[in-house]
Amino acid sequence: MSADTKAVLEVQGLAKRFGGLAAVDDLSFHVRTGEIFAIIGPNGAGKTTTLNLLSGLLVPTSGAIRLNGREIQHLPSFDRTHLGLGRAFQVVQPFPEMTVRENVQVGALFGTPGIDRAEGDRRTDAALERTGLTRIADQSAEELTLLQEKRLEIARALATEPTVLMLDEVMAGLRPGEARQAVELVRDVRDSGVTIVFIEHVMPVVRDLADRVLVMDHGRFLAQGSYAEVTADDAVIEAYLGRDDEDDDDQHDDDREAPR
Amino acid sequence: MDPTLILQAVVSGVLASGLYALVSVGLALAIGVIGIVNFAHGEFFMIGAFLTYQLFVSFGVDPVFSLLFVAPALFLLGAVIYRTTIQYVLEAPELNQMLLTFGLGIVLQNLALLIWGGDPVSISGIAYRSIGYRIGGISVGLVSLVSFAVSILLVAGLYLALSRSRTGRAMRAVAQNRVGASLVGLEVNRVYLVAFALSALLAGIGGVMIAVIQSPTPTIGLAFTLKAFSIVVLAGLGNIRGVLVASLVVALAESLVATLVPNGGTLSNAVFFAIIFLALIWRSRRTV
Amino acid sequence: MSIALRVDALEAGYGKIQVLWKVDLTVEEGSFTTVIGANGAGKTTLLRTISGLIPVRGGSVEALGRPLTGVSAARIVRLGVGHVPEGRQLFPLMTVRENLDAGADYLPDARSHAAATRRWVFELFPRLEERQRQLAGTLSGGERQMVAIGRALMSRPKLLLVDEPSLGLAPALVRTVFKALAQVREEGVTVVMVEQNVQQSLKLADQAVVLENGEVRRRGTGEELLRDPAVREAYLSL
Amino acid sequence: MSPNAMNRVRDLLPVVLFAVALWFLPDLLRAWSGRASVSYLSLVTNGLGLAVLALSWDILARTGQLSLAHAAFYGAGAYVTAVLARLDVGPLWLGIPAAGVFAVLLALGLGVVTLRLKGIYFAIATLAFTEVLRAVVRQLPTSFAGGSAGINVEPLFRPAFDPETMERWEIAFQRNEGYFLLYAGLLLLTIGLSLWTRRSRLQHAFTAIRTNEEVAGVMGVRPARMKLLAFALSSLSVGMLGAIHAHRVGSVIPEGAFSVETTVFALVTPIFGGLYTTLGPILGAGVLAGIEETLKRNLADGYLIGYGLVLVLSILFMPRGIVGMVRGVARRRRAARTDTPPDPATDGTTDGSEA
Amino acid sequence: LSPLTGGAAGTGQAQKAGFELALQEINAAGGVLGEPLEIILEDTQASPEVALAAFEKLMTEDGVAFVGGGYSSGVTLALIESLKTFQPVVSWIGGAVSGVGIDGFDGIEELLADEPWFFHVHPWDYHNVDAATSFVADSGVETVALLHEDSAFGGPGSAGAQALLEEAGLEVTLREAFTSTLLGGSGDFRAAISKAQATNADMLYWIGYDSDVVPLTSQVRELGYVPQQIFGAPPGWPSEFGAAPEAQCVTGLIGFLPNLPTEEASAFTSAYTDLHGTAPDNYMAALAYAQLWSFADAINAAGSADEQAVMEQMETMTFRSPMGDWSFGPSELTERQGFDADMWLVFQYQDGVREIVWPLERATAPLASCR
Ligand SMILES: Nc1ncnc2c1ncn2[C@@H]1O[C@H](COP(=O)(O)OP(=O)(O)OP(=O)(O)O)[C@@H](O)[C@H]1O
Ligand SMILES: Nc1ncnc2c1ncn2[C@@H]1O[C@H](COP(=O)(O)OP(=O)(O)OP(=O)(O)O)[C@@H](O)[C@H]1O
Ligand SMILES: [Mg+2]
Ligand SMILES: [Mg+2]
Repeated sequence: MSADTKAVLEVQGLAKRFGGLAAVDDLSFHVRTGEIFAIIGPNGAGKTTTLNLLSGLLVPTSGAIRLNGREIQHLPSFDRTHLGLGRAFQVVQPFPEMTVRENVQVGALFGTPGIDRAEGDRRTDAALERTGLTRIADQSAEELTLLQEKRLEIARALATEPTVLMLDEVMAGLRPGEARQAVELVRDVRDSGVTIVFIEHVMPVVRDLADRVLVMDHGRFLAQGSYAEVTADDAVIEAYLGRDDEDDDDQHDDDREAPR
Repeated sequence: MDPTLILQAVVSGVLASGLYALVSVGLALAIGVIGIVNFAHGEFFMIGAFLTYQLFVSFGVDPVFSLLFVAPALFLLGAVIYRTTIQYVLEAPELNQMLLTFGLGIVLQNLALLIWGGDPVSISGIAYRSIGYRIGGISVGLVSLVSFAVSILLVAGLYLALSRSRTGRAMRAVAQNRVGASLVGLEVNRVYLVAFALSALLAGIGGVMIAVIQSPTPTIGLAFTLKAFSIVVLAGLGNIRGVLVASLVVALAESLVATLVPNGGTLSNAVFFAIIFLALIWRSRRTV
Repeated sequence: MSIALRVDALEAGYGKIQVLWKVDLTVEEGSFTTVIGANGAGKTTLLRTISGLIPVRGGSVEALGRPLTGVSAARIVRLGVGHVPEGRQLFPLMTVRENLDAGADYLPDARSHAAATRRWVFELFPRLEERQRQLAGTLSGGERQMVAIGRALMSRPKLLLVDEPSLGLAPALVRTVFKALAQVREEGVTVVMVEQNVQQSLKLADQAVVLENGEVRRRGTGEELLRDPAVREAYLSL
Repeated sequence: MSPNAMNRVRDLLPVVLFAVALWFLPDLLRAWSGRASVSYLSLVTNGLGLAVLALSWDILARTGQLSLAHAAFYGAGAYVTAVLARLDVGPLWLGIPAAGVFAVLLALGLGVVTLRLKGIYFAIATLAFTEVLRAVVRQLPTSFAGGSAGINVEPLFRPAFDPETMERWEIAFQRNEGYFLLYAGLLLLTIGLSLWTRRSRLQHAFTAIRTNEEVAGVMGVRPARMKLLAFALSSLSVGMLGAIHAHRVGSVIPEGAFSVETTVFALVTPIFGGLYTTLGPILGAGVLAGIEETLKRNLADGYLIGYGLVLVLSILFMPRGIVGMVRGVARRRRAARTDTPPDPATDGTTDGSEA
Repeated sequence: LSPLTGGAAGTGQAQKAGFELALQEINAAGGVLGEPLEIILEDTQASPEVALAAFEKLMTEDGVAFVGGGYSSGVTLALIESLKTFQPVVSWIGGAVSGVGIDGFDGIEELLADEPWFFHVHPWDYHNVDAATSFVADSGVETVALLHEDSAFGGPGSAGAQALLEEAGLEVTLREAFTSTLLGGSGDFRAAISKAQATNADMLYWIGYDSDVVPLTSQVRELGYVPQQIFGAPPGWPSEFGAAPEAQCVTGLIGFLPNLPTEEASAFTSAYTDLHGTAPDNYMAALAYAQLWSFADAINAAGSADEQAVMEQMETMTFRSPMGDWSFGPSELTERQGFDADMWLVFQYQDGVREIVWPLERATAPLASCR
């Protein structure tokens, strides 16, 4: 793997145990600069745990994490953020006591050490603009729809101006139309030079977005490759997609409707 | 140092833990299980003590029997206080509950002051208070022994009730997720009412004990509230059995220090809180 | 065929915000109804109002032959209306097993069948059987969803309200869940389901409703709406 | 004008007015009520003291840390100045800044070890800390800290009496004026600190940490650093307050200096007035002190029953404290007039935390 | 100025009760200078800053000329500057910490001895110790174990006690401190008692508060420690304690007893009982009663409310009190000290009755041994 020089994020032999359970087990993969990298897998496969380990919310039992070649597995989460690792959560958790803008400001003002207020406000506005939240910027974060909450989740992460952005099931619960907007947003972010790592169960989204897909199962590496490759993989179908007659016509529907 | 002294210290310490457990178990239910931060818990306790006293002076009721009245009385008091006030701050942040219950505490304390005056009261003419059994140079106080036994029974009972019984699980459910609780068919408010009243009742039992072994004043409440809080927290919120262990640890330490150190009696509070402090810090460091 | 649920000119909301505007919905006993609609359309609010979690502001709700307006959520559950809520609403400090049992504990009839129902739930979600002793608070997103559904099933409801059950579930599991719900319906339980996964949910539906801005915009059988171009445009194309 | 500049004016104007008012208050009182102004000054001073305590506590609470250690900072301050005065090093007033510095160091020490504790666990740890500190002070050598008997503390002001030009009560007036101004200065300092945390980016950091420390960390906030900063800001004035108070009442004893009342009212007052705001704790202190004195003067025995009832009712009918209620009313007014949605900015600030 | 609420409310309420009785009698007897006497009660909450504001209120708003009541050294120290400023005629009951014998700490007597307007009613701490120790010396025991609470009340006192006892040729086998239940102690004195028991001293001499009486005495019995004497010097004793079995043979120091065999005493007791429905258990009531009467008498004798005249009368006059006649005279430092060691009585619970056993001239029964 280390043969690959353009790897922005490298994970080696990563493991996390909770008591008897190995939530993540000897997991290795790497993410290339500028790509969109998807992690999929059955429920409880260890995807969110992996993200928590990457963003420093959990301390790995063993293994190494490198960001731009630098070992970060021992750093606290804010240091990783300062080094350019941004993250949006699966269970959306905005700061309810703040307005939408203030929420984003947190990321903008503290995401990079020592930036001044003006720059912070610039980044805030940029992130709000990008996620289409400008209109409701002064609403309290308490009264948001799921969609708005998800956007806020992304906006906050963007405001930290990350080089790698990690998204955990941000599409879940969005109806197709909205999902399409979200897909556009992610692409657009990537095109602005941010590497993307995302977890998703909504396969069409994975299909449309992912350059490469990592499949996890029981905390371990199951398969890796392009969307086409992994979805053709029997092990993956067995563990994740499931074999089902409806399955195909689902795919067909989606294929037909998919914007090309 | 005389070994029997040390042995005596151990015995006294173990027995003394009974009182701490009695004081704390009700609070453990209120804050640890139901999640209501009750700063007036010590006042329930104080009221229990003065009711016992009043029953004694007015009707010569022996504290042992006044339990039969005091316990229900405090259950009622708890229920009333819940309906009139607590009920409205369930959703409110912890701090609001603190202010509310602290206010209640002031009211109860000064009511008691008005009714019973500020002097310590004592229940006279009960023989068992000063009975001690001597076993090989070690003396075992009857009352301490009983309170120890009672506290163990209460804690064990409460623990079983909460983990095994349906009502017990209902209390935990309601505390952990109100919406979820009503979606499994629980009348959230009624469950809380019972739980809170029950915690008052438990405090009342402790109050009876205090009325027997000490001479309470209306102002004892807060001190007991704080000690009870400390024990509950040391035990770990929601950990009923832990209350016994925590009480045992602090009581034993107090007793040993008081015996082994000259003037150690003056250190009892320091020891108590030092243990709490260090234990909390240590625990917080250990867990990641 | 009798009526399991009748919602009549229902109005509801939060504080100053009115969310539902005169929503009508009639569900026949034993049928399967799917409600689709944009985010914020009011689907969740509709379910929460039916199960008494938020008050009815106007109109009326009647289920299983009884008026529900003004009845407490707890009573409504005991009347036989189960609800898999948005956001799962589990008991984080209880084990998976305790969470499931809680579903049956407070309904005498369900309690007597608890063991059997639990076995069935474990058949639906084997992972839950593996994780019986784990605290619900530490479960993965999907596992929580399984527990939420399982808990509702434990109450052996006659009318089951399900809010976006497929949310966060792996594709294979989504189908399992939908199969399970179909099966539940086969056993005579009336199901009202809110879904974003239109493709599969509409397939199950005898009746489908499109909710937009708190008003019913379209009705029909699942198949009809699946063929409806407007619906396809709005909810299927990706 | 940039929003920040606007804020700055919006903050500073009332503060300046408040300062001016405080500056003239003694003479106004005197002109209005003559000799009675002596006791009024003492009462107002007590109120100011409560305000300093409450506002300082609130600053720390903004990071979600519910301190029961403010009696420790207060008592430590009192003892620092008392011991310095007794050892007779430097001028008397030196004890006050020294007390402030010492309190900050103490707070930082406590802050470091309690960093990982949350909610009630944190609260009890800090309470225990206070109790232990009291015991330690008692055990210190009597020659040094006076043991249980305590230490006498020299008054800061001994106005000279000149029978020609003044009446006796004017001595008391001048003395009280002196303490009043010290307390007032201390309150202004605290207000300054508070406004700084509210208007700078600290506001975001503190609120974020209070709501969800983990997420705050992922947003790049350094929780540990911020919490310690809050500890320092929150203890400075309280340490000095304890010191000045010691001079005012002429002695320190362990029970008094580290009293549970101090701890409790440090937290009760801001909740009553309105949490996480600058105005709230100050209003709370004023109103509570006022209510207590009024009840005391008008009811006989059991006036504290009334006081307790006030607290109970306040939380039932003003769950967000005085400030929260006022803002609520104002918002409803606005909503009634125009149909613009409520301004959530004011909303968030008084929102309770889940501790 | 009395602590009507808070931790010292017991004392304050007792003082209040005493004042009310005296006031009633004084005005029944024609008041002062023909006018009905008027008193203003201010609550100090036993808190320095509250007391300060309250005192200044009396001085400025109410224009009071004569100040009575008084309790707690902390409060008294807080008032000193202000007292010196206004210099009303102050007759102060409590604040017994003279400061004499505590180096490095200035007590009340040391600070106010030379103020002509400061009259102190309650005996000073060294008076108490003096009385207690001379009783111990007379009681015929040879060895004494001394247990004391460690706040400003029992700490300094015990040191003096030990010195005097050893002077008197007794052996102090143990001096051990504890934390009073009143100040948040756990109320478990077994450790201290066991230590005393181990020295097997003839007398257990303890200095603590009212609320320590019951736990301490009962634990002594529980541990099977049977000294000749169990002697305590708390400010007061819990009501009805006499009826408790562990009270038997317990001796205690007290300022006033309802069954004092003098007609002043019985008159006061009956009048008090008529007014308040209970017997005057707390001797602070008797002191407050005496204090108010002394003001009234002095003012009437002076024939005017002129402060100088009244102060002269107070210095010279002899007053009546439930404890017998008294007047202000010299003590260690001041010339205006009211009661002294002679005020103190030692009683012993004998079959539920508090028999006076010391000083012998006032005794109602001989001292019995517990053994
Ligand atoms: N604190 C914990 N204690 C015990 N087990 C845990 C803990 N956190 C996670 N787990 C377990 O680790 C496994 C991986 O969890 P994780 O949240 O990473 O799954 P996931 O891949 O994100 O699943 P989903 O797609 O449903 O979100 C799950 O089985 C979960 O139950
Ligand atoms: N607790 C609340 N307080 C205030 N407004 C709320 C609350 N919950 C929901 N709303 C508002 O009510 C409207 C409908 O919300 P609801 O959750 O019913 O929509 P939904 O159809 O379920 O959307 P989703 O698909 O995101 O679940 C939304 O605009 C939302 O902002
Ligand atoms: Mg996940
Ligand atoms: Mg919804």
